[in-house]
Amino acid sequence: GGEETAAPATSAPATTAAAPATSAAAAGDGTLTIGSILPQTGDLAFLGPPEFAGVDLAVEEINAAGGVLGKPVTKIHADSGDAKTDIASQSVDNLLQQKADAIIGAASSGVSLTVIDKIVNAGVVQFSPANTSPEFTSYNDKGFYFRTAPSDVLQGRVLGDLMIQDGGENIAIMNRQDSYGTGLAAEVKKSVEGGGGTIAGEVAYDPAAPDFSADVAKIKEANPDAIALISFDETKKLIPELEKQGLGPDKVKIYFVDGNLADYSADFPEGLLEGVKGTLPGAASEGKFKENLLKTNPDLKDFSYAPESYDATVLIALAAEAGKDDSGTGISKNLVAVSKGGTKCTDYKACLDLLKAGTDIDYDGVSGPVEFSDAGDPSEATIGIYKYGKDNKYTNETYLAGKVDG
Amino acid sequence: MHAESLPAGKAAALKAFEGMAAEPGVPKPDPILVVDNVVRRFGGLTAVNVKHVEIQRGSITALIGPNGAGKTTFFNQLTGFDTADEGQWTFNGQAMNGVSAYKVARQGMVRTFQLTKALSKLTVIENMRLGAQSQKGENFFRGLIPGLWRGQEDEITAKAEDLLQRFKLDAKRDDFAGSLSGGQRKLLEMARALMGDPQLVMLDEPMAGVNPALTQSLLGHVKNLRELGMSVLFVEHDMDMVRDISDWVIVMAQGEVIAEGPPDSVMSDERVVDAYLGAHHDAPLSAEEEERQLHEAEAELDKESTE
Amino acid sequence: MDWTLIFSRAVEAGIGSEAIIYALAAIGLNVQFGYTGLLNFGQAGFLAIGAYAIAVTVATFGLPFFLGVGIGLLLAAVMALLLGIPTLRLRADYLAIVTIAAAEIVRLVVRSVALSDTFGGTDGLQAFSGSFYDMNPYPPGEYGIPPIIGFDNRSMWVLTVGWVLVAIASFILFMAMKSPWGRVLKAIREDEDAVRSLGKNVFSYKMQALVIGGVIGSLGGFIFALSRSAVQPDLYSTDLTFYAYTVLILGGAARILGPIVGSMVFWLLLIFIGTGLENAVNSGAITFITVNQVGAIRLMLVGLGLMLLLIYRPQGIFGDKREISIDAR
Amino acid sequence: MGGLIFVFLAGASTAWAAEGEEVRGTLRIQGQPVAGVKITVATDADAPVGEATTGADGTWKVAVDKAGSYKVTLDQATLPAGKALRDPNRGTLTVQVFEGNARNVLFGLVDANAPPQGQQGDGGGGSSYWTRVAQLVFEGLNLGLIIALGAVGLSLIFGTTGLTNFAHGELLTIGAFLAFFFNTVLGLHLLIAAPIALVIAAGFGWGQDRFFWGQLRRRKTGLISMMIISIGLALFLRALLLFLFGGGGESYDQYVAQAGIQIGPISATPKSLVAMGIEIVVLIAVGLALTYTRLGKATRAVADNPALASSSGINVDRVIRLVWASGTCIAALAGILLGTTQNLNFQMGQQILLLMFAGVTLGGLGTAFGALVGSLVVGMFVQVSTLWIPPEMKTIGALVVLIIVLMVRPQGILGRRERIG
Amino acid sequence: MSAADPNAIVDRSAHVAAAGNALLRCDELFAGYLPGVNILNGADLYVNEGELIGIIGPNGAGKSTLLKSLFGLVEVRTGSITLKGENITGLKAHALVERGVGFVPQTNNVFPSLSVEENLEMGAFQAPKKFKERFEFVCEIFPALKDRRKQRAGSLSGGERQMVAMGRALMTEPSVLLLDEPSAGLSPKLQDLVFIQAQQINRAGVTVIMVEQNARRCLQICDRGYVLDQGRNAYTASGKDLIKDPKVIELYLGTLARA
Ligand SMILES: Nc1ncnc2c1ncn2[C@@H]1O[C@H](COP(=O)(O)OP(=O)(O)OP(=O)(O)O)[C@@H](O)[C@H]1O
Ligand SMILES: Nc1ncnc2c1ncn2[C@@H]1O[C@H](COP(=O)(O)OP(=O)(O)OP(=O)(O)O)[C@@H](O)[C@H]1O
Ligand SMILES: [Mg+2]
Ligand SMILES: [Mg+2]
Repeated sequence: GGEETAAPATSAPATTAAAPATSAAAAGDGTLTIGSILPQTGDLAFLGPPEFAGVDLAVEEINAAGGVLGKPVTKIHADSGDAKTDIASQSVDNLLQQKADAIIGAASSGVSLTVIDKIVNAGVVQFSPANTSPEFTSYNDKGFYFRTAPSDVLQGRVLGDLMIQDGGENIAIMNRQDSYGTGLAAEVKKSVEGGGGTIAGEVAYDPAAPDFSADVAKIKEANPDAIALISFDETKKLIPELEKQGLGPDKVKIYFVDGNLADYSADFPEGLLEGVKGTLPGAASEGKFKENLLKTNPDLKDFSYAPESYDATVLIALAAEAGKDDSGTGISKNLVAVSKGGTKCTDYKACLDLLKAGTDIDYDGVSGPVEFSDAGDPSEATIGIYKYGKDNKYTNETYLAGKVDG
Repeated sequence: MHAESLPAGKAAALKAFEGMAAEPGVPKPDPILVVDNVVRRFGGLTAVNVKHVEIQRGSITALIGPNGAGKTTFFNQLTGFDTADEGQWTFNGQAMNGVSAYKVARQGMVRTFQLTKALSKLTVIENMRLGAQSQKGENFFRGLIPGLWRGQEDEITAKAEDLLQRFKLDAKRDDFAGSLSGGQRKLLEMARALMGDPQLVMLDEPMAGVNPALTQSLLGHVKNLRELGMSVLFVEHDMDMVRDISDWVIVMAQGEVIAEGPPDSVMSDERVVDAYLGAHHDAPLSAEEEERQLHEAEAELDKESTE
Repeated sequence: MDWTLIFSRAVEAGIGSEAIIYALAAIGLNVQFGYTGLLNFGQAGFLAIGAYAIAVTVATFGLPFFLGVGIGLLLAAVMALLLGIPTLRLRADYLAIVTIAAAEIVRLVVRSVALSDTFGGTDGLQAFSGSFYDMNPYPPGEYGIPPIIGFDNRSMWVLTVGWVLVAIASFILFMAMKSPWGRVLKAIREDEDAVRSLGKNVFSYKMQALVIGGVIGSLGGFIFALSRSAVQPDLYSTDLTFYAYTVLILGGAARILGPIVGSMVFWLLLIFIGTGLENAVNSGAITFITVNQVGAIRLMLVGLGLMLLLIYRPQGIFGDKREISIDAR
Repeated sequence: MGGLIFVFLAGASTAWAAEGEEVRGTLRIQGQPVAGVKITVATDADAPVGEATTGADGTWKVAVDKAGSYKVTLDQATLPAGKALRDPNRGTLTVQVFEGNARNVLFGLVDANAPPQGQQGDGGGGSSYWTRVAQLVFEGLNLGLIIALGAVGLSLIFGTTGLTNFAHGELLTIGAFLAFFFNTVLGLHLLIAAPIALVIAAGFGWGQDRFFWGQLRRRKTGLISMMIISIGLALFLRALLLFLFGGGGESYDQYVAQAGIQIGPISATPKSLVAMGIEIVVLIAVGLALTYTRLGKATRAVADNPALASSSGINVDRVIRLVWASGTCIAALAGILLGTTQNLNFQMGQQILLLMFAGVTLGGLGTAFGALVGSLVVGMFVQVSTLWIPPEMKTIGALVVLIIVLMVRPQGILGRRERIG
Repeated sequence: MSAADPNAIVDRSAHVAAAGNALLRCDELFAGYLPGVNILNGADLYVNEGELIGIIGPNGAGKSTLLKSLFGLVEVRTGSITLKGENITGLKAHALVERGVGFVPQTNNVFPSLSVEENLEMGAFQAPKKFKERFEFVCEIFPALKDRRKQRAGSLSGGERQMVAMGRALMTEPSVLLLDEPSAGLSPKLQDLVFIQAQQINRAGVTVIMVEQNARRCLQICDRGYVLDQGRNAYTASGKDLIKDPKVIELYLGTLARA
């Protein structure tokens, strides 16, 4: 994040509201209760399964390692719906009622913004694995909002530079018309233009549109030599449309981002995506972590935000353990500390042992090094660069770890 | 019937029409409605094409004509429910073309519909109350303070109940209008139109489907309107009724006014008989006479079909 | 399974801000649809206008809160006028589609990238409810009847203001619908031409209904925005209108208490089903579905519940069965 | 803005592996490297940092000693003859370099001899604009036909039963997923799966009326209540599809991502041409059947007045059931075609429901031909309006047209005014 | 209309006895629209083959309701209807059309969005082959329809609609014809025609049940007449007798036509 989004003049939404209900938050009830509001329904329903799996896996491992403060962690899953329904607000009420100490979610920045006040005013930690909007950096969250989500700034900059490096002169950006899409698109644009490239066309499309031919036609008119496709699941509609209008991956360089970097082997004919590149924040989620996730939910196809969800859960547990306090206030006070500055550890068990021995720890997770800025944003992240093969699956080319100074 | 036994209104009306030429477009001494060159076309069909017509104030005027002659369409033009292609007309000396329907009604020209429009989910009495003009409580803000309109409402209700009684609908007072029978709806609609104390009442086939015994008692009521100084213009196919109550008859065919005059002279007009009345035109009938005519007509038809 | 939780959540939702928001939206619809027969399917647009008026006035332009309220009411009335001029001549079912279209236009405009400096794009706006909560007379703490009902002081303030608004709106409508004014509206619902023939300015009455309903809807928008301390464009999509209709029909159209009770019952049931199911899965009482399917199943149950309610009580809770049977085809 | 530092991670081997801060790039023109061009780098304060000359492969790099903002200048005099900067004003770029990180810089070159705006066409070259217009008109037709196909069923059902069916979008989705089930899960070819799906959809439509809507009519449920019930049903069906098939997008096994073929200025996929053909045939067939066959007239009669239709000897229930069956079948066809040209998703039907309603309304409620005309207008405006408004707002175009047309013709394009009196 | 003198209600047993096995008979019908409110309160009716029956009565007496219940358009609560000995209570209207019954409703009796010709075609729905021939026949009776065969019925004048409605019922060549106020809204000339037609059709062997407010005319031509009041038969007798009954005249017929 950064200071580019200055806090609004009247930044305090609830300056006078009581600080977190002190009675509830005083010391916690001894059991760490982690709630989640992640999409089970709605536009982002496809993101739900990996995120839930990430949380589940983490809780499983935490409890296997002896839980938090000697007690197993309780998890409560709830639906966030999408921004069209007001389900999230309901779910939050539910979770608060069930004395959740921390809530993981939501996936969509828009949804998070509708519930953030409710959560932080209740003295509960909100921890999103997927919010990327810069809004949260400066949001008056009373110190209760955190995220492991990759920053738009980082990914956008890497992607823009990558496109320049590959010789993209006339670059077009197609992005979802939502906070994720527009935010990331802005960063990519900044990066491309800063490196001497030209943005030939920019199209923000409505993800709910019945078809994207007009959007692609507009891109086509701009005659780009590279296209950054900032989208989610609509990619499955966009790629065929691009192909149809003669802008397929064989003719134009196409770049994916974290929202659509997925395994398309079942969706597209062989070779279609060959050569497409993409960026994905987070360290390798391949290997063991993926295997473990699949054990938790064998149906998983995509793994987007699973590492972030996993890390969020582990961090919350560690923070509670570090402060010997499972209340929201306790967790919020210790989250920054366990994320940086200390002995590095990469799994809960190891970290727990260090904590028990009184050592200051620095948790490095599966999504990256995870170091929180004071605003609760990750100040360090790993961005991977991937490339699709003939089989429409992506493989890693390289990883880069970047640091954002508060 | 003797002249001196006539009620004042009827006498006045008869006097007004006395000696008037029975020809289309004839000027009246005190017209309430004057119509000039009203034309309405539907595609290729000219449904209404009225050159000049005047309606005498304080009289009961019948508008007759074959089915599809354009009577209802003519009503629609005059009352602002449809826009005429050409023409102008004045009501009480005021130009009325292009005036919207509700203003026409406020001016005192109230119509009923041939195909009834009962307000189904309002009770009969509410239907009636609705008919009253310039109600204080029909303004949103004044409506919020019952004190402002209670008094008027009571008057309206009393008047409505009185009318309902006369129209034999008092038993249905608190039923939904939607549950009335076809004839009852006609009655309700007519009674409702009278709630507004109109100057000119325009009735489109008011008695079609109404039980004859009731028709008869209603005729008295219509006649009474004339005594109260209202003018009545009505469309009707029931010649007995036309003969009984109308002071003047206007005949339309194919959109044009083809004849005008007192009932008896119009009904003996050859063209009217041809176009409209058919065999059934001599009046009044005795039961035997009626039967005889029926047989005649039948025989004629038999003959035609055997030819 | 935690039955206390389930009941408590259901009861809270039944009297909570959701119930207020939908009650206000449905009261507006009741004026328009229930009494006047205007099939306004764009109520979400009016709520959006109310919500965004406060948010934009305060968050974007830094102007006082009450000015936002005033602007909201004014804009809702203006929107009703604008919408009414072209549409009130239309048949009811045409009106429905046009109003959906208008509400969608409002939503698409406030969420557009081009205007995101003003409206905040898809993220919407936050940080505008400070002055509202500054007026909160409740000191911090928990209020309610433990263990079933418990609200914090912020919620209490929203609820107080909200229910007072509901009560005021309902009382005004109660008086208005008893008056001859209300009679004209009901008559228009049945047959406009007949009403016109009786000398009533039908257009003006319909417009009044549209404006009043819209303004009441915008009150719902205020509560929506303030209770969440955020506005978000997609919350004001057609689904909101649909649910508001459901609430109205559930309670009984053309009944003063219909929308209020409808809204309370709707939310009570919705949350009861939702929380119950969620709790059952989370607590392991139900094992054959996974968390990922809970949302879907809950929506299925909501849909099913909605259908069953209307099938077995088509006139709603307060409706009159006789009225329903008059116009059945 | 915080500084961004990239740290080299193990395993990386590409050009990304930067040991220190540097500015670098590759000079190319139409993919061919350009050698021998001088590039200088200076600090923000114009203190020279270093310079480089592009190599045979076009690459150059200049190391800088710390993160910060640098001015990178291409010496235009050293460019080979006939080559020039595309934008001569951009001979000097200010770039941000971050700690431990290389920054790629690009200078766009053109053939100076080539006509200006030649190959790029980014100056709004006329021909590419008109290509786009043509493409959009084609897409408008394409979308309009799909909407029309969905709308015809909607209009038929509305026409005969008076039901505003908000669950109609889900009928499209169900059709698409039925075909998906046979195609992807059971492995039948789409050309076999689709007809099976259509038959099942027709049966589903029939059953829906037989066991659901018909029962409601019998109970004399009001039309508004039925409309709300349809909202409930839509919710239910959508959630059911989410439950069964998940939230992600799916596609059929065949005809995925076909490459476009060029027809004049228009690029189209063969499958969408075939789909449009099917749509046109079905629409015309439905229209003719409604106008000229006895059963078609009977549906209109039932629409007008069910009691009278019954009195004329028409089995009203059977006609309505038939309408449901065929309406659902047509909707399913629309769904399948939408699925082949777009993608399958549990919300796909809902996403075009508003457009279908707009089409039906625009054309004139209850007239099947009106639905066709209205839908084409809607489809056309959705696509063509993107010439003037951002695509994200493209539905606004269609909706505004809807409002404007209804202002002029309150009964819709093909609707007819009712007689008063 | 005030309640008919209960004593005037015909002796049921005599009526039932007379009914015998009439072509169409209904016994003690109770029917209505709203739950709990009966419009028909035990109406009886029988028609012998080839008879022309007239039903008169005040507005709201239930005449239309009676016809509609006979025709399966209103739910019969108790009582039975038999046609040619077959119990047809509760049968749907279209099933009755199959059995040769035709019906002209009082209101909403055309399909507004269909053309005149299509309206008539719907009348011949179950016998499409006969359409041409019957169409000619109907056009002969109502020549006005022939000119307007392509016009939408919704835009027809009231009388023209009535013609279409009559014409539609005549398309089926029914063996029993139920007419609900067929002459309403027609010009005197056409009214004559309707009554003559009704009589002619009847002479051709069709059983006709006619509800009329043009009561005098109706009773003149019918074999037997029923006076319905408040959902029950108040009087029944031959048409000629009814027309002369002073009580019937006072309560139902009025004296206008012979002022
Ligand atoms: N909206 C319309 N479109 C087309 N033709 C119409 C329309 N309205 C009326 N007509 C035609 O205009 C002519 C006049 O109709 P109108 O209803 O005025 O007749 P009328 O004199 O009232 O007849 P009736 O006595 O049968 O009620 C009729 O032939 C009718 O078919
Ligand atoms: N659709 C309906 N819903 C409720 N009640 C009805 C309905 N139709 C008729 N009624 C009631 O049934 C009673 C009888 O109506 P019906 O139409 O049978 O009378 P009718 O004898 O035909 O009168 P008319 O001569 O006026 O046509 C009426 O008083 C009316 O209250
Ligand atoms: Mg760390
Ligand atoms: Mg009747």
